[in-house]
Amino acid sequence: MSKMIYADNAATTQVSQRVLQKMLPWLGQHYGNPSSIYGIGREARAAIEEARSQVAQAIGANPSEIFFTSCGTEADNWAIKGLAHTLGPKGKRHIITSAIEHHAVLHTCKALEKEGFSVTYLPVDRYGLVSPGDVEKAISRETALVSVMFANNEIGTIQPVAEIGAICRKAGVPFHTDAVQAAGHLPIDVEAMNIDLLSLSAHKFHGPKGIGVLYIRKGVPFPTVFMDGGGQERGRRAGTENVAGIVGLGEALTEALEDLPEKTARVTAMRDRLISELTKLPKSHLNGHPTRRLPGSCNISFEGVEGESLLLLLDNHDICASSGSACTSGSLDPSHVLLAIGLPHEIAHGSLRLTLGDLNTPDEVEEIIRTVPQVVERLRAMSPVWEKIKDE
Amino acid sequence: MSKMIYADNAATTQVSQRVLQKMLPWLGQHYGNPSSIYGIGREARAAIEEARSQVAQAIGANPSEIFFTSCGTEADNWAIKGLAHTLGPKGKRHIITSAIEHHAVLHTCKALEKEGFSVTYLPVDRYGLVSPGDVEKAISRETALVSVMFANNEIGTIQPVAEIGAICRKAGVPFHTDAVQAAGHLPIDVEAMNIDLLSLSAHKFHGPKGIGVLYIRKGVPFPTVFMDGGGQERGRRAGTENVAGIVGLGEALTEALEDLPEKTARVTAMRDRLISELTKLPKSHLNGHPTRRLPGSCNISFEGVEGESLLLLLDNHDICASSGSACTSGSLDPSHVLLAIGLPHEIAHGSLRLTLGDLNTPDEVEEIIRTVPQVVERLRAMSPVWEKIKDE
Amino acid sequence: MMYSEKVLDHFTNPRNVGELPDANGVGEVGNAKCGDIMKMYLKIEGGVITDVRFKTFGCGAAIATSSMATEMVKGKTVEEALQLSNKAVMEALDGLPPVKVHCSVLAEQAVRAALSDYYTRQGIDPEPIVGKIQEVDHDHEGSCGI
Amino acid sequence: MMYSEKVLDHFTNPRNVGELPDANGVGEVGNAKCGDIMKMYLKIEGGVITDVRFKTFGCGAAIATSSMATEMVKGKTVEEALQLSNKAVMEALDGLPPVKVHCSVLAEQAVRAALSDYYTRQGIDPEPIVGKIQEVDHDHEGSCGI
Ligand SMILES: Cc1ncc(COP(=O)(O)O)c(C=O)c1O
Ligand SMILES: Cc1ncc(COP(=O)(O)O)c(C=O)c1O
Repeated sequence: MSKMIYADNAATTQVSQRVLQKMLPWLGQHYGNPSSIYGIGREARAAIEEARSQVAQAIGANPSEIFFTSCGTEADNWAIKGLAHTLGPKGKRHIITSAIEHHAVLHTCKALEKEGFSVTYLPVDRYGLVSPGDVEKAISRETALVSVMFANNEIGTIQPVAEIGAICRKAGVPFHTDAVQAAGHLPIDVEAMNIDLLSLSAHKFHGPKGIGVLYIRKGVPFPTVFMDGGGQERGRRAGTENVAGIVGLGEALTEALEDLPEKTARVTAMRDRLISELTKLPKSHLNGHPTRRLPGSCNISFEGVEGESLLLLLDNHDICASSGSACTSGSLDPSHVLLAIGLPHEIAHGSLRLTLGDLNTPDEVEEIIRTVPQVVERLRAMSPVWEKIKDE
Repeated sequence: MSKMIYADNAATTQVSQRVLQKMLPWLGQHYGNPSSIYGIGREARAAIEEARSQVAQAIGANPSEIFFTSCGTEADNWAIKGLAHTLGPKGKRHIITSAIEHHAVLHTCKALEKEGFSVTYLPVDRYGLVSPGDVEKAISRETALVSVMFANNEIGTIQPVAEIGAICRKAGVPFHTDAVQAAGHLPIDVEAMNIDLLSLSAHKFHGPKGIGVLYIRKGVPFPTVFMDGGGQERGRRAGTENVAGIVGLGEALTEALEDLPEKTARVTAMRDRLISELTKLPKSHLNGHPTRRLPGSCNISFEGVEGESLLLLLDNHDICASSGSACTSGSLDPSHVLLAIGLPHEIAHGSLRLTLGDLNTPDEVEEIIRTVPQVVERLRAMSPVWEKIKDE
Repeated sequence: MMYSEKVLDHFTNPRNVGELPDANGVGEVGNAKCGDIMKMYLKIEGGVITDVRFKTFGCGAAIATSSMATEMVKGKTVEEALQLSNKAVMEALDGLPPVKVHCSVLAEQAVRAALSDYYTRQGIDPEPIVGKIQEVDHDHEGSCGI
Repeated sequence: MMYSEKVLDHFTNPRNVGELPDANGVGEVGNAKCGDIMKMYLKIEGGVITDVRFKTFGCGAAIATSSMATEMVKGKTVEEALQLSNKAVMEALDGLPPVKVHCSVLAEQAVRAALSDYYTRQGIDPEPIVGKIQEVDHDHEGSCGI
């Protein structure tokens, strides 16, 4: 496994050594329940509060505005269902989101549609950008919230979050952003960006899986409780706290933001080389915005090949990557994101997502640049589709 | 901390070494996302499926009936809200539960009451037992589900789960049991006991915090999805899987059930000695059933003292315990469980919960037996309440 | 919920705990149902509190605030003791968790109840001086909110 | 979703991949929108399939089932080839994940489409023999369910 090249950092990341070391005591001798009054309980409570402060500081919030959840998905569910249920009874039964959200947002909105809420799915342009003007036009007196993701997990496009935040603030509509792909990778300031609710998930920035955060600005209508039960998280999110996970999240976010400009520059350079080399292949296209994209995110369609088989062959070369082909997920339709930016189905099926992180090296990038064309050519050679389009 | 005596195993338990060792690779090199197609993704998927089989085997279920959640609380929320939302639209808008459930169940039921569901909170006798006859009488054609806990977290009373299960089966009403305190400590067989849904949580049996399970019998109406999003857990519970937690849960449950009769005998003997010695103190009473109780669970009220101060003094003696006094939780009312079994408020405030586990030793028990009376006497000496009642 | 070092110290080593047989002002406040009863004994000579004791049934904060209150009134004149506020007790303890603030109110009330008893014993109507005290109620059915 | 060793082998080393210039039965099924197109070339001599090739655009299972299907019909009579079922292809591959079963159906259909073409070239109406084949459709707008 030593020579494995991991280029799927948008799917998940490796827990950093520093984070793991900080977590271990809480999986060992320091096992107290944070609600307990005695020593090892109080210690656990203090560790959680330290992590809460770390998160608050990372996004410019107050610790009392940070709530730990079990993942990014839970944060999204809580924010959107919670606000809908708080404001729905007050006649606000309309939600605005975008067509390219993660399923944690889209399927949550679908569930609310079944409850009678109406949802506007804003279109995006061919780069995957939501237009702030569209948000403004969509807002009505019935709008309970706007939820637009910070950056897209498939194509990496970074939304004009601050502009959308300003519009929502002016309209008095709470603004939620799914920052699961952005947190730890892009600077976030909930004040400057007028963000009212924000979701993040530790495993996307070298923290553990199964722990997330919902930031809820003081003063915005509070989302109804999603997880009912004990008094944890000041009575807002029940369940015995995942202490090790929380400690890991706090440390991972802190570590991720250290030297961020340096890391960003390094990762961006690798990404840009990947993009410029791989798009040299005939009939290949970059998906997403050429510059307003996540530092590590590269998504390219290769006409005439299908994504899953591309991934399997890359796996044979010890390269871990992902695709917008739905084959991997079992559905037969390709990614809703690629369709939303206007790709025809057959091209969407042939997309390759390579997402780099700060642990990747230029050598690995060169290896990817050598391997991908071989693999694409091999599949094209056996593709009846390529046979037809290659000379078009 | 070496001499600390941990007697709060109902609050949480230490992760076992064997469990931690099995978890570590999944926090290290084996960090793949289980949805990914390449090697480290497939490995993670296989590890999850192994854990699913472990859980299934432990409770006599099929792996396809096991769904991982972020904690016991989530399992309870999903089971109860989910079934209510599946069956409510079919005219079944009534829920039966008991007065002594954990808040994860009670507050979930309260939330459903706000949505218009009606809830029957069955009373319990002075030992904390629900009467199966009461369940039978409470069932109507509108009943969507019955939820009665397997064993109580405060007083340890074990419910007649199989009898209740049989009644629900006959009536065709789904039966959910919160087995968070029972799993890993009592034999559970969902077939023999006619259990349709069951919640459990790893940190109560030497697994990690922040991971639980909901068992859902094949064929019972499926609870609506609680966590909407990606296709994880066969589309039923979204969110990137907490692989390390899931692996830890499976291993912990397996380990807990190894040599269970031997461990139960050992823990029960320690518990019984604790009970017989501590109830020798004047005006002290055992709470819960004398024999139908969790092996490690001891709950005693000492009149004239208040629980939190008892805990703090015990903490000064390095003994970790818990209490039914609400002071610890910030509310001013004592535990709803102690009130439900008929304790007057002032006596309920003076209850001490000591919950032993298989890591406790007879020496520790003797130390507790030496210390508790000292501490009780010290508090009674300064108690204006004791002054009045001591000679009654 | 976390207690300050000071609270834990006063809880673990409470000052002036016990009874005072020759007390000439005794007050008891709180409610067993709510889990807190404080009884305060004052010995007042020439308008000065020369000795003080307390007994408390209650949580750590209840014991610590009682203890701190006794320290704060000992050696003080009756007029000074009447100025004792729950805020001052809390500050002297380096704060209390929000859910425990009511304990400091109880401690203030216990001192006032004892002073009230002292005035009554002197044949003076305490109410204009001390204000109304919520008497201890061992069987009351009301709420526990203070 | 996990592939068997056999599937991965046939995907990684597909048998009989390519075109067959002298094929006398060629069929293409599937739909680029759905992400799967299979093209099957048969050379049939004296009622026996003496050579076979395929080209596939599709996922791992699509390639593996095509490859397996070519192996299973090679050397067989036309009648035997007509008996090839998707189940047999699946079993030969030690199973497929449930979401990939449609690929084995597609492989079966590809063989039938090629046989259908063979009959047509012989001047025989294929439908009574082969049944109806869903032709390849590069621009269809319908659903991808098979
Ligand atoms: C009976 C019971 N149910 C539910 C829970 C909740 O479990 P968790 O803390 O894992 O959410 C607990 C313990 O906290 C419990 O004792
Ligand atoms: C944009 C986005 N939102 C939400 C999620 C869900 O996060 P989690 O898997 O932690 O629930 C993900 C990743 O899976 C994501 O990329």
